[in-house]
Amino acid sequence: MGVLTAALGTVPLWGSDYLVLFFFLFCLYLTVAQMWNLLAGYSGLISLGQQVFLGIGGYSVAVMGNYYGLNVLLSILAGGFFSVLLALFMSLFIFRMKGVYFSIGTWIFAEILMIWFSNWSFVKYGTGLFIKTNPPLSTNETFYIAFVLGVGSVALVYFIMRSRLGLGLMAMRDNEDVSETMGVQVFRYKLYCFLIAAFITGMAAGVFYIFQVFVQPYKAFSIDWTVKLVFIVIIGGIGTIEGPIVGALILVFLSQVLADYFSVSLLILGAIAIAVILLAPKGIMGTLQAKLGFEILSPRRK
Amino acid sequence: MPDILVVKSLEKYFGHLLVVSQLSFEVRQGEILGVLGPNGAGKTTMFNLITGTLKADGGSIIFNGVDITRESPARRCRQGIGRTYQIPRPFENMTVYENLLVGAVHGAGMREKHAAPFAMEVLELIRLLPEKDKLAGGLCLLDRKRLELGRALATQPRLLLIDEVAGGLTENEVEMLLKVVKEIQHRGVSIVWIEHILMMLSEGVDRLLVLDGGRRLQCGDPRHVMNSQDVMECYLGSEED
Amino acid sequence: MQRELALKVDNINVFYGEFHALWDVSLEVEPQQIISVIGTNGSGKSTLLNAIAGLLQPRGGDVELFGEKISGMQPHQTVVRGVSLVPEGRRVFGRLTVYENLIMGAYTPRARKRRSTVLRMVYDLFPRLHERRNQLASTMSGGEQQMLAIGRALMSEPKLLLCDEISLGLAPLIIKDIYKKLEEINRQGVAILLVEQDINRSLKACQYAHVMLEGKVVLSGNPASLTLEEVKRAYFGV
Amino acid sequence: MIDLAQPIINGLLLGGLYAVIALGLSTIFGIVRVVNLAHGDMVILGSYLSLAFCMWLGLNPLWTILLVAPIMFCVGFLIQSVLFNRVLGKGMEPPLLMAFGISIIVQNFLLLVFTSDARALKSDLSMMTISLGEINISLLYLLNFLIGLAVILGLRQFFRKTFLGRAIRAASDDVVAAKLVGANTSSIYAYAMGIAALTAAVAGVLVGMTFIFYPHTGPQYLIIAFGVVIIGGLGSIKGTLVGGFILAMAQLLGAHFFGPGYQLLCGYMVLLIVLAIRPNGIFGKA
Repeated sequence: MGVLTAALGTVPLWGSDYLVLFFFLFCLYLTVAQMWNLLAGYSGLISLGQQVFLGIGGYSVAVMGNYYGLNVLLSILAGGFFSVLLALFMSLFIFRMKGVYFSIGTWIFAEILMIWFSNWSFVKYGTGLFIKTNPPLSTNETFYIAFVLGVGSVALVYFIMRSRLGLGLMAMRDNEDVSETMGVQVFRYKLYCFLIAAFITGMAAGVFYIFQVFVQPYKAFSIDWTVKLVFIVIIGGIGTIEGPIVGALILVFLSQVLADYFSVSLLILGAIAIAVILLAPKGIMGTLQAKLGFEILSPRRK
Repeated sequence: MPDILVVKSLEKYFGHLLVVSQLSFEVRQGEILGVLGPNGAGKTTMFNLITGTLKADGGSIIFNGVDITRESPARRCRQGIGRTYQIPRPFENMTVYENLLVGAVHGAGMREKHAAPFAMEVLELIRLLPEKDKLAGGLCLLDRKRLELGRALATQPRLLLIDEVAGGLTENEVEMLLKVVKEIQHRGVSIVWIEHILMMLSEGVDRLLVLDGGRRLQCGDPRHVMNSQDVMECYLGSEED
Repeated sequence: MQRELALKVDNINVFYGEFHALWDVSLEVEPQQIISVIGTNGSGKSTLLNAIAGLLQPRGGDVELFGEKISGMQPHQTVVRGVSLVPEGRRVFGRLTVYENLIMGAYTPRARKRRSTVLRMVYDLFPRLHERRNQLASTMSGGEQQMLAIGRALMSEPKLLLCDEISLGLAPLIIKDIYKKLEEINRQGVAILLVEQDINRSLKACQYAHVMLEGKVVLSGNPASLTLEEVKRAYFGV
Repeated sequence: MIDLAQPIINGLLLGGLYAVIALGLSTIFGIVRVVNLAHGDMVILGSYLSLAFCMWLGLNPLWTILLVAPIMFCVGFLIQSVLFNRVLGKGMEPPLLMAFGISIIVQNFLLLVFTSDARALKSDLSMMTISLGEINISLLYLLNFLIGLAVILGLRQFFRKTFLGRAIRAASDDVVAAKLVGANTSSIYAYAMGIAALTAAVAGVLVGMTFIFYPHTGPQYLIIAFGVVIIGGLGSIKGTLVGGFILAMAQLLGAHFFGPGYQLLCGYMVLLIVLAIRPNGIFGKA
């Protein structure tokens, strides 16, 4: 594991530009998917509105950098911060909803923000904003930030799982009602996860859009984001720490290798998703774990 | 000593159906109260109301002198109400040890450092030490029932609600569990115990509560209750035509 | 030559996951017979009926209907062969009218062809259902819903009727009425397997009884030869 | 008052279209308990099938309904029997991913075949209006409304009067009891999805005649469908109609007061308010 992490962290030193790009995307997808996994896989919150934080994160770096000349790292942090604020506000509404209604509620929030931003003169309506960072970042520098986020998100979920919160989350994942009668404060823990996921997702979005140089409401707040996250997490193995790693690798691999045949790569992705659900409903890592009984990042207590 | 649990005129509707009706009883400190009743008598619903999984539509529940009718299930557990389920519901993807840890950390509010030796102690009591690192989903029925008891115990309850431990087990296995329950009682835990095998209840319990149609039919000395006419009737059907 | 059996349950075992719900249960029902199975809740009576009807699959053992093996079949396959279950808790289609519920009872192609004839017979047996035919099933009383559940089960023209706790939650007078109807149905040539908690009622109605406890048959005999004391002991396991 | 009458009339007419869009989603949820996230894409698939027939046979788009509807019925039937039936009862995630898988396959299949160009189903109707004093009624909107109403009423009659319709209702009422009377519930579900897809086909043709569409327009209609069923309650035909009216009315009145940019926003705001007050929808069961 350590070797792989080290290899990943040093890609700019030995890899081609193409590889740097590949692993940059991998790290960011991994980060955001790991957060969706924290929600859907452990807290039972199936959010279809994670794109809301991706949009907020993207616009935060644009507005903070362009308008106020804020340092780039602080702008990224600001993206996380605003996402948490928004998540708190959203929770007033959506935490009353259950199951499907929660999922739809989060999505509607994202749609509202999409329309809001495309009608808001401050962010130049639907045309979107170019992003100028202060100071300007090289490709490698952006890669390192993404790397820190990617590794950080895995470590974060790992440490959450080793903590009191994680113990409760794992119990909730297996049976929410029973865990509540065992003293687990289900509502509060769900809220914590929602806020943590918003924070990290918001920051990852900032890095992604710095790389894209351009943020635009119809892309940033698009459901396509969440569709990708669902694929990554469920194909990889929902409720496992390793699942999103494998899933993100598959997604980035498909989209990069078949970059010239964009729609073909997505067709294949759709087919893989259906095949995985039919053949290995727990996802690739979930099924491997169940069959072979190994875990690399085990949150197990002994 | 005051009663550990006092239930007053408890009521619960499912839609328009009254499933628990004006139910009142108390559990004395340190006793085992057996609960009996035919299908649909409202026994498990009563447990769900006491633990807070269901919200009562009327009446009150006083635990240890505090009105807990509006508290969340988690809070009730922290205050000392533990329960087992009729069909064991362990956290299947967690190990036996982790299952107990959940109880100790979240239910009893211990730090994980202190919870670990306590969980080991409980493992020994329920005789599951050898299975400690097995996934709970892979346990056999007897071990699941043991875990069910152990997990509830790990929350350090002052009142333990037991929903049928004997179902589906052989006689020897039942006797083994009976011993565990007795040990739990000796630790000063009060127990409310739903069971279908009457032998267990008439031997093991201090008092017996009989429910029918969500109402209290009888409550008192087990032998006396078992021989009463209306209890027999509610099981055997009425004689008159 | 062996006498023909309507139903032969031979040493079946049923599990819910890890839970061993039925242990080597065997029983037989002859055509024209009413057989009852008595036991407390959790004793495995409903499980037995569900396994016969095909809602549950036994692990080991055989179920035969008039000599044909039906274990391993799905409910829609057993219905075609003449098994009909009146489920516990009645389970009428609440948002369908009484008439529609009965129509649904005649789901199999064979039953659909004879639908109007059988429907008339069911209405004759339960005139109340005819009176209420356009009413939503959910708005009827418990007793009426029980009649509807039985009527619906009869619509498939079963050779074997399985009844799960049909007296549960009903007033004594209504129970008496329903049991009379069952005897009438039986006289028309339908074998019946009854499952009840109510010992007295089912002992009176049947020709042979089994008592179940904890998933096993613990006592069998014809009602005349069984003493109430014996039955109670087996029933409660004291 | 007159200037309010126009958006209200349009809202009413558009509401009929919205109701048909949502009909299949609502039906499938009520019966199979699956939230078909690919529903919007099935609508758009209907639009493209119609487009293909228009180009190939030179038909008026309206007549293509007769061809598109049966094809979509088969598509729905197959999707349910081959895919969804296998993941029922395994929690919420598997059907979710399954639906996303179907959605992305449909979208990209359409992209490959039809490219990403904007398309429309052209007919003479789109220009015609009826004038009632100061109010103009678009003939196309009127047609949408009437066909929508016809589909909804037709479906209602189908569920009430036919054997299959009754069987579908019975299965949605109590699956176990339906099995016990001898129904093969898997095949009932497949028929139900076929019917849902059929309504999606009608919706697709109407949508295609009224608005421009792209291969990836599906989710837009999915969220409209969601909006309708949130207001009307999942699984209720009557609620679907009411939900369609309320949502369309909220949108058009919003556009009237705040400008066209806010049309969708106002619809969503109403949805959020409904969800905040009644987390299961106005007509939804608690």
